[in-house]
Amino acid sequence: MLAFVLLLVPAATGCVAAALEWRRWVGWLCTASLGFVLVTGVVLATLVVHRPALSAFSGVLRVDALSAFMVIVIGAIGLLAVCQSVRYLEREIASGRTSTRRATLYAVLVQGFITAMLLAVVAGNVGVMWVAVEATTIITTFLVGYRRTRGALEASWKYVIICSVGIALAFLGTVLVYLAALHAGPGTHVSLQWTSLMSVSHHLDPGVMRLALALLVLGYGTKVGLAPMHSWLPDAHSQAPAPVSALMSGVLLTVAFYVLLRFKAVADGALGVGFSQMLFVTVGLLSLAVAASLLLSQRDYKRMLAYHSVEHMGLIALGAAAGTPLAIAAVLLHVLGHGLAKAVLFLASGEILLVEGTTEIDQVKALLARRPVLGGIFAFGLVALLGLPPFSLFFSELNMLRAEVHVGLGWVAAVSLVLMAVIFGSVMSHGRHMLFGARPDGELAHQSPSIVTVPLIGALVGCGAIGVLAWPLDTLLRAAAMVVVK
Amino acid sequence: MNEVYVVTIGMAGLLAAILGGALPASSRVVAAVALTWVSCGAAMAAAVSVLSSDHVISLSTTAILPLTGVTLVLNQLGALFVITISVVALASTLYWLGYASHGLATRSASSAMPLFVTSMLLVPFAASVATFLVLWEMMALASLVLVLTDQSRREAARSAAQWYAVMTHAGAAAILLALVLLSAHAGGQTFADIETHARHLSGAVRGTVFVLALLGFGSKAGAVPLHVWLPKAHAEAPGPASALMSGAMVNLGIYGIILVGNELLGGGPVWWWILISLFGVVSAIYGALYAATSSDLKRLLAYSTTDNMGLVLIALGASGLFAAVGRPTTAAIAMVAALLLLVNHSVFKGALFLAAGAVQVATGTRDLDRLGGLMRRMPVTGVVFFIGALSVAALPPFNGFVGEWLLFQGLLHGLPTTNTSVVISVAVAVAALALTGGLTVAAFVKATGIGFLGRGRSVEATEAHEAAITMRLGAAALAALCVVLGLIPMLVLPAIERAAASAGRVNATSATRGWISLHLPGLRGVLAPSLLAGGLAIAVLVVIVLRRSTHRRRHAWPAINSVEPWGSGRKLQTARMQYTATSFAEPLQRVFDDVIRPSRDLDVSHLVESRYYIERIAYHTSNDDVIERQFYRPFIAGVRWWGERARWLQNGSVHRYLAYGFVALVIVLVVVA
Amino acid sequence: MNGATYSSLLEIAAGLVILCAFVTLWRRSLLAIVRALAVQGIALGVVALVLGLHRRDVVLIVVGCLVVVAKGFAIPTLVRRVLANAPMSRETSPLVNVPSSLVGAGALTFLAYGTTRPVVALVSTSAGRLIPLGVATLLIGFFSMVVRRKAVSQIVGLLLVDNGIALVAFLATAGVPLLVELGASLDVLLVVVVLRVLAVQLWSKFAVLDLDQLQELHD
Amino acid sequence: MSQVLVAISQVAAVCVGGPLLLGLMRKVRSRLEGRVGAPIYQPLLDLRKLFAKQRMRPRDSSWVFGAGPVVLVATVVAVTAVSPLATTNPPLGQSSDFFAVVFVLLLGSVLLALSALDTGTAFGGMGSSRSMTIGALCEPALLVAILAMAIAARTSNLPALVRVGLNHPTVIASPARILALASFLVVILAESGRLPIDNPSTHLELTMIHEAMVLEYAGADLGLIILGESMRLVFLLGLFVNLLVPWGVADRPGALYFAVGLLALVAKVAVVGVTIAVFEVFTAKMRLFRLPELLAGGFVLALLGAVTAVVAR
Repeated sequence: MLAFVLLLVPAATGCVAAALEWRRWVGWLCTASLGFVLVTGVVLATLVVHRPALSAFSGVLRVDALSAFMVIVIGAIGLLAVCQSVRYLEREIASGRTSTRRATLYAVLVQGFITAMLLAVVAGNVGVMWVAVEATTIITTFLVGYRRTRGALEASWKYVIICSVGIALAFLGTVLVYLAALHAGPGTHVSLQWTSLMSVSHHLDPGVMRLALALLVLGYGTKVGLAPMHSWLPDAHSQAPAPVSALMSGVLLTVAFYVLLRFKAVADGALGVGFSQMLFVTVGLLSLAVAASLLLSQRDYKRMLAYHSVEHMGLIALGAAAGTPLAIAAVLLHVLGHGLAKAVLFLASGEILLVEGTTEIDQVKALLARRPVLGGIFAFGLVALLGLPPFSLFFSELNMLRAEVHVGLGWVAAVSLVLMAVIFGSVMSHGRHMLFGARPDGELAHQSPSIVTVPLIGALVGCGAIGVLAWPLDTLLRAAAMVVVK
Repeated sequence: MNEVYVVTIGMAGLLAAILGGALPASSRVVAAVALTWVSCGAAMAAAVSVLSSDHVISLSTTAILPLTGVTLVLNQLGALFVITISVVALASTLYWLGYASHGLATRSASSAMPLFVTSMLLVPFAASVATFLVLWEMMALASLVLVLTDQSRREAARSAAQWYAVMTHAGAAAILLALVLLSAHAGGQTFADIETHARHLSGAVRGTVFVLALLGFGSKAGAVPLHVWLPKAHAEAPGPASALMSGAMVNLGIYGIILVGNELLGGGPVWWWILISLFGVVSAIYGALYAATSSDLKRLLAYSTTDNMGLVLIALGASGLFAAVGRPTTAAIAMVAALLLLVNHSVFKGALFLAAGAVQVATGTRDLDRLGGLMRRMPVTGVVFFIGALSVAALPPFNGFVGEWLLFQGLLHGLPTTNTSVVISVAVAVAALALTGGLTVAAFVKATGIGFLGRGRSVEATEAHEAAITMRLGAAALAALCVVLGLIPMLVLPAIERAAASAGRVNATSATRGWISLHLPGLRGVLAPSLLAGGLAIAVLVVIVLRRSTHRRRHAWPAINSVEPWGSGRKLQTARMQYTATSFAEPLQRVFDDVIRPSRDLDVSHLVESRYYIERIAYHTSNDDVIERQFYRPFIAGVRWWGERARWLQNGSVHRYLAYGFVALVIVLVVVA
Repeated sequence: MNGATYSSLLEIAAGLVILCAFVTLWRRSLLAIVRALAVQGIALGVVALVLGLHRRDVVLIVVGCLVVVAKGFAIPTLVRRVLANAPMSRETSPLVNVPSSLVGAGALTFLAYGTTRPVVALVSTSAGRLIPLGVATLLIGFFSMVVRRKAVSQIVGLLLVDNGIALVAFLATAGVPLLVELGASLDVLLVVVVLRVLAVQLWSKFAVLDLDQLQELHD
Repeated sequence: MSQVLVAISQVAAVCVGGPLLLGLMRKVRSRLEGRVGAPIYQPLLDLRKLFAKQRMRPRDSSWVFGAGPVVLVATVVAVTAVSPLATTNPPLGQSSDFFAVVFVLLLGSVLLALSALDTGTAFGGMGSSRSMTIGALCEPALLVAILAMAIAARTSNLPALVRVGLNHPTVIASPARILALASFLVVILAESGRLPIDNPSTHLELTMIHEAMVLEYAGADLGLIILGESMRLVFLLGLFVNLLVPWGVADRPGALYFAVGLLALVAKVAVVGVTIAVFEVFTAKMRLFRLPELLAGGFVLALLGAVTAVVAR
């Protein structure tokens, strides 16, 4: 029941926001609903971490440790993004770029977006998961195009076209899984329930499952941003309003990956780990290579962050390829760490765009000297994203690599390290151009408003804290990993 | 008791970093320094207790670091490094108190400095893969922040930081892969697990791990050709930070090689050690050559670090080589020599960088061609540099000499062997040692002579003022240690022998004997540094007395007369007529022209009226790093080229994007079905 | 309904689906393409109806009726309204010319037959043998999205993909559970709405007709 | 006590012998050039005169300028006291290490080079630069030569090296030792500024090496430098001859043996000195930039020596 309430609250908040005109307190109401999501996530996690999954509506909604973890991820990053939306909308309204009506639309859409993502992670039925993921595509299309500039419309066109095709392929994959389950043998109760798929996974037809998994990886991979279907990502992430980019990059990608993880568990039962390993290694390395190549001469810092997402999705794909409990736990830690760091960076870059008026790397100079706090946040965010301690991405990367070597994917680890070094070099060089340098004479150091800086610093501290302290996440991560690893 | 030490180190360091970042400018440096000292003190106490007993300090918990937990163990080898690092850190942070007012009191610097020191202190404690890598990366990150101190004013600092960051990251990636390979095959990620399993690994895996570790740690130690970041970063970092980097951080590169090669893998075949020696030989000669021809004071010191680490690598390689061919005694001597060289290097290079930092603060430049005459303007700093220079040139009675002597003895006594590869490597090593020695002497005569003696070559140099008292104290403490260790190396030798014994399979605890003189049991080699110095001192006294006594009291003129030097008949002698660092190095540069390949540029502009009259001649010569120019730059250009080409992938056409998906789908269908 | 009638009706309807896919590649007039899409939607609904009648599955019959309404009338009408708002009438110069496209589509059909063998083998009913047609429709739809320049053509291509998958779903599993089916159909409908809105806005605000003009965002 | 006497008498012998050797070599040269030349003891008289004169120092120099000559002489004195010149059992003979001796002498050279730079003149810098270049190139040859000799004796202890020659004459005749000593000789000539490396009597700017360094010295300081340089030459030649023909060196305690050893040393050094002087008459100074070739030759000789030493065992 809690899972239903979890869905109900953001949905209801969205309805309330729709009924009311946009006002500041509506924004805070939306923030509060995300706070509720986060708290509920934590409660759910404590409820299911050592106990069997909760389910509601005859299994349509089902919460196990993995779902609970994803709810926490959505709650944490959603809270950050929604609270920054308040400032974003106020600035937009103040500058006349948007009206209160459209602001209301924005608030409603964001709540709908959150609800759809929550539905995707608490759904017990893979078909419902698919519907929810597709729903996120539709909702975010409007959010990507929210600014209604030519670029924003272009980005949303590409986004919706490419993702719809991808998600359609994922639907075909789901159909094939269903087909395989129908023929899994007499006496089995057939449904698209994930648990029932898992229970028959050893009897699924391997030929069909191979096809199905490949289509699912390709299809959901589109939403995850895995190469070769990543191409919508830099456009959409760079054109969307910063809080939306933060949500998309920080959570949406990994929600889709969550669905893939579930399917991988089913397919591994039918095929053994070899096939999924091959698939995930291929897309993972391809994503890393694409991200490394395109980061080298990147000119736009928001696109840089977007390609960075492609890189990290590639990394978690490689981690999933390893597939050991340690690897999956590390993948999940990476999901959270990457989400926080990427959200912080997108929100910070939104602020930079606001004050500098450009997204060109070349046009932004000496941020550390001119805007010490904002520049510092951006710098630390990059440090976190590049996988340096004390931020949690370092530990998740380390453990993913360990797991990869452990299962005999040493060469994959080596290649990914090389590509990561290339990425490190190029991001370092872009960051150098943006952050370092002298303040022009006569210009004073600007202070960014604390409504922006405090939550972002808080998120960075959180990202560092989950990197340093094992408690309390460790147990949850291991429990969640055991859900999809047998 | 164990926990107390470790927790104190960590907590004091963390608190120092937090206070350094949080307190107002007036008090943050003092607080950070005080707490860093607490950290250093605890580390030294822990190290001493480990070295004076057979116990190790260990602490492990799963409450910190997700998915892995922390394992800290301090053995004798680590303890030696901890002590060395603490000493350099104590002196450097004392120095920092005075240096802070010169732009090193910012929040980021005050926070990064304690963090840097603490993470360095803890690296030798690390006893699991995750712990080690975390501390390693923290160390790199903190030092990177320190290199960036001057970023807003100097493009060179930014560029240095980038080189440093990228090279360090690449090195860390190699280390990570090496350690992860080991841990994956050993089943556990603590070093104890690895140690027990590593012996049963296949030769190929062991070799891969070793080479990766050598590359990764070698880059940190500044081994050629992975050294390019070092002359940039060490030169650009502010005084105390560069002293810490050169005096303490590079040690950890060597520590890593010993850790993986000797401790975790437990030694290996001959080719490993020949590879190390080769690295060492190339680094030593290359570093010495560039030190001899460099005209930037801190760059010179940095290249000299490469050179010294080369010697250490030669010694390490020799030790492993001798152990591999079954000569444990000489192996032990070589290992002791390696560690002694390392300890000595920390002390004198720390002193030199602190002195150089003081010069930079006083004159605002590091360019030797603009310095001069500082011995009179900055007497304490001058003497510190002088002592440091003689130490690094391995001249008795200073500490550098003892290490080189020990290395020479080790090589000499390892030579009579039938193994051809050993003979060749040792002969090459001695030749490199010798060539390096000569070049280092030339380099430091240049640095001292041009930088501190003669007349000031710029206004800044002639108006320089001696550094603050804490800066002088910090630098002088290390210089004094140079002398003490030069006279009584036995102060540290027992500790070094214990460390060497714990590092290798060799029993090094009796490699050297004696208090006044240094015996090598089983070998005919004795050195009595303090007697040597005593004799020298007596001789100096005698000569001075002799010189005094010849001056007859009945003369009306004073014993010594200060005059204008002879100027070939010219009346006026200006400071510009002096030899510069560039001209000093010119003959050497000419000799090694083929290696250094300096770029020379002669620019003659004639008077407009007549071609026969020359208006001005400009001569530029620059000896930027030939390896950087010939290998790194083309490589970077290649990567850049690829980056430009790759933009084609994402040209904005939605058709192309869909085609990626379509082709992928077709491939999937064909391959999978 | 006896077996022979059932099979032939099914084959005719499925054949019509793929035929319409070919027609969309063959015709240049956008109006004709949309009309082909409508016919395809009806044929798809007929497939569901026939299957439902054969199996006496009321849910499936209802779904079939819904499909006829939605894919045969509602969605094509929506697409046609794009054409009414923006002056694009012909797919003048596709990236791959029409004859080559048709040859390509033929090759894709062969590919579909080749790659769906495990699925066909598993289903082993008369309906199952028609699954490759669904996959072929999907591939042709995807292909036309890659090579067609007009926004409407891309929408149609996307709907072809969707129809192909729906055909596979009906033939292989007699439809996924109703909840999922409804959700999926609603999503498709919404995607079309979204695309329509975007296409109209692109034209009315920025005069974008050809998708080639959408190259502002690139690296 | 006797050890102290040994030390003092060795130092005294070198101290007096240095200037005398200079005088002898000049005399030989003069005679061969058909001049009478100054008496052999003339350098001693010169020294006496210099010590009585006032010392001068350039205006901007520091304490290093004054320290240079002192350390130069002190280093030679220190190593002379402990080296096996007249006896194989010098004081502290156990720790009289070849390697250490070389580095102590190097300390003197370095201090001299530094004091040359301290003058703040172009000449000082020029001499210092050139002498350090030569020094840097000499050192490899020297160290490898030591290595070659030490391999055979299994030690780098100087008395032991000399003694090994006494006890096993074949060691001396071994190619290793001969090659190493040849290399050593080249180094001695280079280090002490003799022809063909440097012309000790030139004052032409372009060719000066050593003289350029000491241009600013006067009085007692100049005296110390001349004394120190000559002592170093004698010391190095003394080592050289004892390694080449050790016979005559006192191998057992006793004043008589020591006296004989001392005499033998004087004789041997004189012979070598005369030979060098004769050689110098017929030799021209090499160009500075051809010196590396000569020194590289010395290095190769030493390396060959080291390799043969290993192979021979």
